[in-house]
Amino acid sequence: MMLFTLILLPLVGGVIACWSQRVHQDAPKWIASLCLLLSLAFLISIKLFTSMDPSNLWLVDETLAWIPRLNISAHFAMDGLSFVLILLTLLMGLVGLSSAWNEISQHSGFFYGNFLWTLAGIIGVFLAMDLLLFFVFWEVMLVPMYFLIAIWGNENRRYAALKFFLFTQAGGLLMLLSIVALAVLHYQQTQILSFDYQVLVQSPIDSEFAKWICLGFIIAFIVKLPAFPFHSWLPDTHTQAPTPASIILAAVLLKTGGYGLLRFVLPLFPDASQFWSPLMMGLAGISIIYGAMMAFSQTDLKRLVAYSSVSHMGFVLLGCFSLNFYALQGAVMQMLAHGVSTAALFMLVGLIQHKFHTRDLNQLGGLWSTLPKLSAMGLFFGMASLGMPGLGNFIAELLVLIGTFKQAPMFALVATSGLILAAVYSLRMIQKSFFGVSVNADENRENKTGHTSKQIITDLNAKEKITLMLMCLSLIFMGLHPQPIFNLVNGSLIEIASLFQASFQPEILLIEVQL
Amino acid sequence: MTILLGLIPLLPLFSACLLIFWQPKLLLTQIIAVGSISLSALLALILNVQLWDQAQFVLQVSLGQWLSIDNLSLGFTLYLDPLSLIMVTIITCVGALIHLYSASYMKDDPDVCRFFAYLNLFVSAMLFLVLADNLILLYLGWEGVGLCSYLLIGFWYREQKNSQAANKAFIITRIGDTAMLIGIILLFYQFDTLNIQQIQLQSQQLLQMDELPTTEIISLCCLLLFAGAAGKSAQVPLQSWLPDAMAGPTPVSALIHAATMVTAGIYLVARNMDLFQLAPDVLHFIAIIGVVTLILGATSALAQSDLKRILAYSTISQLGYMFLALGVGSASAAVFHLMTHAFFKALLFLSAGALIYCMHHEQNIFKMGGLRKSQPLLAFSFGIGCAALASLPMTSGFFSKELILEQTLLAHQPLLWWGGVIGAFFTALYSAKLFFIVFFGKLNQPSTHNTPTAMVIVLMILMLLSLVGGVQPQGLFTHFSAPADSASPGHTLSLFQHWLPILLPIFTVTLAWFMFIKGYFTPTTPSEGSSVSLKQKLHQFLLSGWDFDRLYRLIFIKPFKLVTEYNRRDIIDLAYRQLETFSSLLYRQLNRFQTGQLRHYSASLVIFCVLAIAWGLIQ
Amino acid sequence: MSLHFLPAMIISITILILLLAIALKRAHNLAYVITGLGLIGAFFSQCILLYLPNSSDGLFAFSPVSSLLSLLMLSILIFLWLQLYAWLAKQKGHKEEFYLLLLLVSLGALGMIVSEHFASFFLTLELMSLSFVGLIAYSQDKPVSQEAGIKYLVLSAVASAFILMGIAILYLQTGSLAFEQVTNEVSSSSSIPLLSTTGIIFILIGLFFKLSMVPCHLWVADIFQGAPLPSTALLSTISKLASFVVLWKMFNLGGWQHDHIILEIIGLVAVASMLIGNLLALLQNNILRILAFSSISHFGYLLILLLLFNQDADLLENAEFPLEALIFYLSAYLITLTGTFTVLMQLEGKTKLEQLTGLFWTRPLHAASLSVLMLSLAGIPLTIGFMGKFYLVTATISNQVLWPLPFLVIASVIGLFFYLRIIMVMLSSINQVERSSASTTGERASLWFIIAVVMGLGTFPAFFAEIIKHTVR
Amino acid sequence: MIETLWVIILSFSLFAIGIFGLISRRNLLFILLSLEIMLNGIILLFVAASNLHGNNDGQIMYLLVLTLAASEVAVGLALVIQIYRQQQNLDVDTLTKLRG
Repeated sequence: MMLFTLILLPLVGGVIACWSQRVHQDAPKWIASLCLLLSLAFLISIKLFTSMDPSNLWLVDETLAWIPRLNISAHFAMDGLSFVLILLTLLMGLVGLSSAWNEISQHSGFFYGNFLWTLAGIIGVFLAMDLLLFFVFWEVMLVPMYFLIAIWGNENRRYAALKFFLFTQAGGLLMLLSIVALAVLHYQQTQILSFDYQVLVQSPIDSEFAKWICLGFIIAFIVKLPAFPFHSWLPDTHTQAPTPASIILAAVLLKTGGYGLLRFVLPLFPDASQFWSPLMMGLAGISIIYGAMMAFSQTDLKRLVAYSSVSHMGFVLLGCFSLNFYALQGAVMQMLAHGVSTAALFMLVGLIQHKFHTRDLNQLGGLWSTLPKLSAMGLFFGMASLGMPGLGNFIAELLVLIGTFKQAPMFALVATSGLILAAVYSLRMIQKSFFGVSVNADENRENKTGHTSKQIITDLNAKEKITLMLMCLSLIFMGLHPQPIFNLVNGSLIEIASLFQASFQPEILLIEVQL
Repeated sequence: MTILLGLIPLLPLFSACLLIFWQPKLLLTQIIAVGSISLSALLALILNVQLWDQAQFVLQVSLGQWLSIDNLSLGFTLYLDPLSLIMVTIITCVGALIHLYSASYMKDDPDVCRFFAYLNLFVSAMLFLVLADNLILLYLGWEGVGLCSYLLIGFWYREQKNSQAANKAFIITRIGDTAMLIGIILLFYQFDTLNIQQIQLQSQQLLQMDELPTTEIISLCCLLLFAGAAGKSAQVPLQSWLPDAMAGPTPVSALIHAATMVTAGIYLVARNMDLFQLAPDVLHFIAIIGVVTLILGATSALAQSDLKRILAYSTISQLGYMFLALGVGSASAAVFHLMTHAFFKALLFLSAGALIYCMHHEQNIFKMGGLRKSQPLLAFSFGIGCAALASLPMTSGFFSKELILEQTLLAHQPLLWWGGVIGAFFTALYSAKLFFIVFFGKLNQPSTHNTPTAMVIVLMILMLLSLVGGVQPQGLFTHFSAPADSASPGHTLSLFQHWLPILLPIFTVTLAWFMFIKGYFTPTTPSEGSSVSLKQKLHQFLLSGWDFDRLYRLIFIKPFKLVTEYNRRDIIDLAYRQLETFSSLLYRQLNRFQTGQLRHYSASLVIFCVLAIAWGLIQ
Repeated sequence: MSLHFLPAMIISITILILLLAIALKRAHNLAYVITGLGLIGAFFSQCILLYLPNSSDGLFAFSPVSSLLSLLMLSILIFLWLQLYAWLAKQKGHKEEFYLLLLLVSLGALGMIVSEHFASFFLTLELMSLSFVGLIAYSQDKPVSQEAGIKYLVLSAVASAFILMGIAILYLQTGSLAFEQVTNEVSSSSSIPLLSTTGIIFILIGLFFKLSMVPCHLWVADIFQGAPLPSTALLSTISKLASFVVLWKMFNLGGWQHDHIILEIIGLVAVASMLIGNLLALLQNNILRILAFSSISHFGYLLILLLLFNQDADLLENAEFPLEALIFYLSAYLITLTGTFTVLMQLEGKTKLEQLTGLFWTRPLHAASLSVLMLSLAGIPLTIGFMGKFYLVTATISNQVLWPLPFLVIASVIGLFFYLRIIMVMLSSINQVERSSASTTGERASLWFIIAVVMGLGTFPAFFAEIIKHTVR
Repeated sequence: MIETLWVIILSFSLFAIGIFGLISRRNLLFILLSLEIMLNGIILLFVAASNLHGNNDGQIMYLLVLTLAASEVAVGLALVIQIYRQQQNLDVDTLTKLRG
C-alpha cells in the first residue's frame, strides 16, 4: 500500500488545504508545503528501506483489484526511472509553492488544493503500470491544471486553458483507442485479457495493426511533449498560466510525454517503433530547429521560454527514438535538466512580471543595474538552457548526440545546428532583458502606472534566493556528477535498449545502485 | 608533486567562486584575485624547476569521476607533459602579470569584483582546457573560456554595442565549438575512447601500418577539430569576432585576445598532432588557411585607425603564422611562436592600455602624435613590442617567426613561404607605422596623468621577457621529436632564403620611416563625392577586415531574421485557428435549420422518410 | 397474471388513488406522498423480480435485462420525484395534476420496456406520448410552454402515424403483429422485395423522432427550452430510455441485421447525430439547448452499439458484451442527465449561460456538482461517463467495427469544447459577491449524493459492472 | 369483390394527402384535421390486411387506432384553445418564440 499512500498524500493534502482557507487566510500555504515535504520524506524512505535486490527491476510493486470484469487492476510499480521523475515532481512542487507564496491572493485555498491534486495526478501517471490506470491519471491530472490556468491565469487565460485541455484530450482519446485495441489484439494472440504493462510487454503483438496502435500512443505522447506539429498549445498556455502553474507545467507535465514514450511505446512495440523512428527523429529535428527559430522572434518573455522548451523537448524525442543506450540515458537526463532550468527561468520571468507588470522584452532592459541578483540567476539559467558544459543540459545533449550520431548522423547534424540556434536565442533573451540601459527609465514608468509613490523594486528576497540557489546547485551537481542518476535509471534503460540493439551487451548488467 | 598540479587550476576557480558569492571590498578583491593567480604561477614555476631536468615526463592527477556509461567513461583527470607545462607556465605567468596590471587599471570601476571573478574563472577554465586528459573535459574548458570571454567583452553592459560584440563573439565561437563537438563524437566512434593519449597512441599505430584504413572519417574529424580551433583562434572563416572583441577592457584583450584564449586552437591541434598526421590533406589545408589569415590580418591592420583594432588584426595574423607552422607539421615552432607572441603581444596591449589610460580613453592613433617626450617609458616599451612584432633581429619575435619560415621551407612549401614573407613585410610595415605615428610627429593632444607604478613594473617584466624570450625552451624540442621536424636534414636553405627574413624587417622599417616623413600615413578622409576612388574603396575593404561582416550579414543573418519575423505568429498556430473558425462557421449553418416553425420540423420528418426509401430503392 | 405485472399494477393503483384524492381534496403534499409511495412500492417490487426467469405471454416479455432497465427507470423517477416538491411549490396553478401525468408516463414507459407485441408497444407508446404532451404544456402562465406542447403533440402524432404505417405494412406483409413472427418472416418470404424494408424504415423514423436522432432532431431543442424543467427532465430520460429499449428489442430479435440498407441508414444516422449534435451545441448560450443537442450526440454513440449486435467477429468471445456496454452507457448517461437536471432545478430556472457567471464563488456546491456532471458528459476519467465511453470503445473494437471510431474521437473533442465552456463561465470572477439564498440541507444532500454517484461509479465501477454481467448472462 | 390492392393504394393515397395537408396548411385546426386523415388511411390499411390474412388482429388494431385518434384530437383541441386565448389566431407560423 506504500505507493497508493504516496498518491493519496497530496490528494488528501489538497482537500485539507482547500478546506482550510476558511480557518485562516494563509493556512493553505503551510498545509501545502507540509504535505509536499511529507510526501518527499515518504518517497525517500520508500527508496531507502526497500530491499535492493538488483535482479528485480521494480523497487516497489503493488496491485489492488479495480475492475475485475475486464481484468483491470490498479497496479502501481516504481523503478529507477519513475523514482527520479517523482523526485523531480515533488521538488518542482516545492519550487512552485515558493513562487506562489506571495503571488496568489484570491481563493488561495482552492489554488493550493488544485496545485496538490495536479501533483497527485502526475505522481499517479509515473506510478501506474496498468494501461487504463495510466490513461485515467493521464486525463485526471489535466483537470486541476485546467482550473489553475482558467482561474488564476493572466489576461487571455480562458482561451489558453481551453486549448491546453482540448489538445491533450484529443491525444488522450487516440491513446484510449490504442490501449483497447492493444488489449483486444493481445487477447486474440495469447487468450489473456489484461491491460497490465508487465503482462503485455512479455508478448509484443505482431499483427499489421501494431504500427497504427503504436502511432496512436506516439501521437498522444508527442502532443504532450510538444513536438513540432502539435506544439502550438504550449506557448499560449505558458503565457497565460500563473507562475506556479507554468513551473509545474514546464518542469513535470511535459515529462509525462517523454516518460510515456520510454515506458510504453518503446518496450511494447519494438518493431513498430523501429518503423516509426526515422519519421519521429525527423519530427524531433524539425521541432528543435522550429522551436529555436520561434524562440528567437518572440517579444513576450514567457512565449520565448516556452518555445525554447519545445526545442529542448525535441532532444528528448530524438533521444527516445534513436533507440540507443546513450541516447536513452541522454533523454532521461535532458528531462531532468530541462525540468530544473526551465522551471527556474519561469520563476524568474514570473518575478519580473510581478515586479514590472510586463513581460514584453522591448520594455524590459538594464535589469542588471536594478536587480543584480535576479539578473545573475537569469544569466546562469540562460546559460544552462543553451547547454553550457558543466551543467546538466550539456551532459544530456551530449549523450543524445552521441547516441543519435551512431544511429542516424543526418538527424544528429540537424540537432547540433539546434545547439547553435539555442545559443542565439538565449543570448538575445539575456541581452534584451538584463544588459543595456532600462528602456523605460523609472520616471516615465511612474506616470504610466499613475500612482505617486515610486514603487521601490526590491531584489530577490531570502526565500527566492534559496530556491534559485538550490536549483543552481542541482544543475551543477547534474552537470559535474551525473553518475548517481545514471545508475538509478540504468536498470530500466538497459532493458529497453537491449530490445533494439542486438549487438548491445551491457557488460555491467547488475549495477549496484548507490545514491 | 601531483597535489601542486591539482591545485593550479583549482586555486583560481576557488577564488572566482569566493568573489562571486562573497563580493568583498576593492582591496580585498584585488588581494584574493591577484594572490590566487600569482600563487598558481608560483606553483607552475616550481613544477618547471622540478621537472627541468627530465626530458620526457608525464604527471597525472584525478580530481574525481565524472561519468561512466557502457564504454564511455570520463573523469576529471589532469595530464601534464612538456607541451602542457609550457602552456600552463605561459597562462599563469602572463595571467598573473595582467591581474597585477588590471588591479590598478580597474581600481575605479564600480563592479570590479565581478571583473576579477570572471577573470579568475577564465584562467581556471583555460587551465582545465590545457590540462584536460580527455576531449570532453577539454570541451568543458573550451566552452568555459568562451563563456568568460563573452562575459568579459560585455563587461560594461550599459552600452548596447558592447553586449552585441559579446554576443557576436560567443555565437561565432559557438559555431566552431559545435563543429568540434561533432568531431569529438565521430572520434569517439572511430577510436572508441575519448582519452587524448589513447587516441594519439592508436593514431601512431595506424601511422606505422602505413595503409591508412578509413581515412575520410579521420580527416573529417580533423577538419571538424580544426573548425573548432579556427573558431576559437579567429582563423579565416570565423575571425570577424576578434576585432569587435576589443570592446572589452584592455587587460581583458591583453589576457584573452592576445595571450591565452586565442592560443587554445593552436594547443588543440598541437596536442592532437599524431591524429592530424593521419590526415595530411587537412594539415595542408590548415597551412593554407594560416597563410590566408596572416595576409588578411596584416593588410587590414594597415588600414585601421583604432589602436586596439590594429593590435587585434595583428594577433589574427600572428595566429595565422602559428597555424602555418602547424600546417607544415612543426608543432614546436608553432608553440615557440605562441610563447613569444604571448609575451610581446601582452606587452603591446598593456602599454596600449596605459597609453589610452593616459590619453583619457582616446583610441584613435592619428590623434596621439609625438608622445616620445611626454611618455618615455611607454615609448620604450611600445618600441620593444613593435620591434618583436616586426621580428627585428635579436628580438624574441625574430627567432620564432624565422623558425616558422625555415620550417615551411623545409617542408617543401615555397608558395607558403612567400606568403609568410609577404605577411612579414606587411607586419613590419604596420608596426613601424603605428610606432612612428603615435610617438613621432607633432604633439596634438598632451597626455595628462602618467602610468601608475604597478603598471610600470608589469611593463618592465614583459619588456624583459619579450627581449630574452627568444631562447628556445629545451623541453619543447624533446616533446615534439616527431619525425616530421627532422624530415629532410640534407636540404639546406639557399643563401637568399636564409638572409631574406633577417634583412626584410630592417628594410621595411626604414621604408616606413621615409613614408612617415613624406606624410603618406595620413588618415584617408571618407570622400563626400559619389565617385569613390579606388584608394577609398580598397581602404574601406581593408578597414572592415575583408568585408566578412557584410558577407555573413547577407548570407546568414538577413534571411534568418526575415524568416523568423515572418513566422512570428507561428503558422501552425494559425492553422489550428482556421480549424476553430471552420467549426463555428459549421455551427452557424446548422443553426439556421432551427427555425422554430412547426411545419419545417414535420417537413424534415417526411423528407427523411422519402430519402430513406429512395436510398433503399437505389441499392 | 404472472408476478411480473406487480410494479405496473402498483403504479396503476396509485394513479386511481391519486385521481380520487384530487377529486376529494386538492392537497399538494398529499398527492406528493401518494406518488412517492406508489413509485417506491413499484421500485421494491421490481427489485424482488430482478432475478426471476424469463416469461412472456404474447404481449409482454419479462427478462432480467428488462427488469434491470425498468429498475433504472424507476430509480430515475424516484430521484426526480424527490426534487419535484420544492420546484412545484414555487409554480403557480394546480400542482397535483403533474404527479398524475408523471405516474401515467411511468406506466407507459414500464409497459413499453417489456412489450414484445406491436399492439402493446403502440398502446404504451401512445399512453406515454400523450401524457408527455400534458407535462410539456403544464405551466399555463408561460405561453412558451403552450407552444412547446402543441409542437410536441403534432410532431409525436406524426411520428406515431409513421410507426403505425410501418406496423400496418409489416402486418400486411406477414400477417402477425408479435415481434418474434414479424422479424423472422420478414427475412424469409418477401413478396414485394422492398415492402418490408419500407415498413421497417417507417418504424425507424418514428423511433428516431422519439430519440431525436439527426434527421428528425429539430424539435428537441425548442421543446427542451420551452417545457417546464421537470418535464424536460422526464422527457430526456424516460421517453428516450423507453424508445431506445424498444429499438434495441426490435433490432435484436429479427434477422434485420443482414439487411444492409437498414444497417447503412442506422450507421449514417449514428455518425450524423454524433457530429451534428455536438456541432449544434458549440456556441449555444442556453444550457437546456446545450443539453438537448448533447443528448442527440450521446444517442448517436449508443446507436453505434446497435450496429455491433449482428457482428460475429467477436474478438473477446463474449457475445453479450455489446449488450453490457449498451446498458452501462445508457445508465451512465441517464444518471448524469438526471443529476444535471436536479442541479438546474435547484438553480431556480437560471438557464442562460450568462446567469451562471461566477457560480463557483456564489454557490460553490452547485457549481462543483454541475462541473462534475459536465465532465462526466464529456467523458473525462474518474466519472461514470468515462466508464460508459470506455465500455463503448471496448465493445466496438472487440467487434471489429472500426469505421465509427474516428467520428467518435472528433465528436467527443467538439463535445469537450462546449462542456468546458460551461465550466469556464462558472469559473469567471464576478465583482459583486452576492450571497444568494442559502441552499437547504435537502438540496445539499441531493447534490452530495449526485457527486458521490457520478464520481463513485466512475472510479469503482466494479460493483455496477458485476450486476450488469449477471443480469445479461 | 374489390381486390385488396386497390384498398392499399387508397390507404397510401389517404396517408399521402394527410401528410401533404399537415405540411402545407397554416391553421392549427387543419393540421389536426390532416392528422386524422392520415390515421384513417392507416386504419383502412389495417382492415384490408386483416381481411387479406384472415385473422382479426387488424380489426383490434383498428379499434386501438381509433381510440388513439380520438384522444389525440381531444388533447390537441385543448391546446388549440389555450393558444387561441393567447394570440387570438391559430396561425402556426407565428408560434416561433422558441427558435435559434
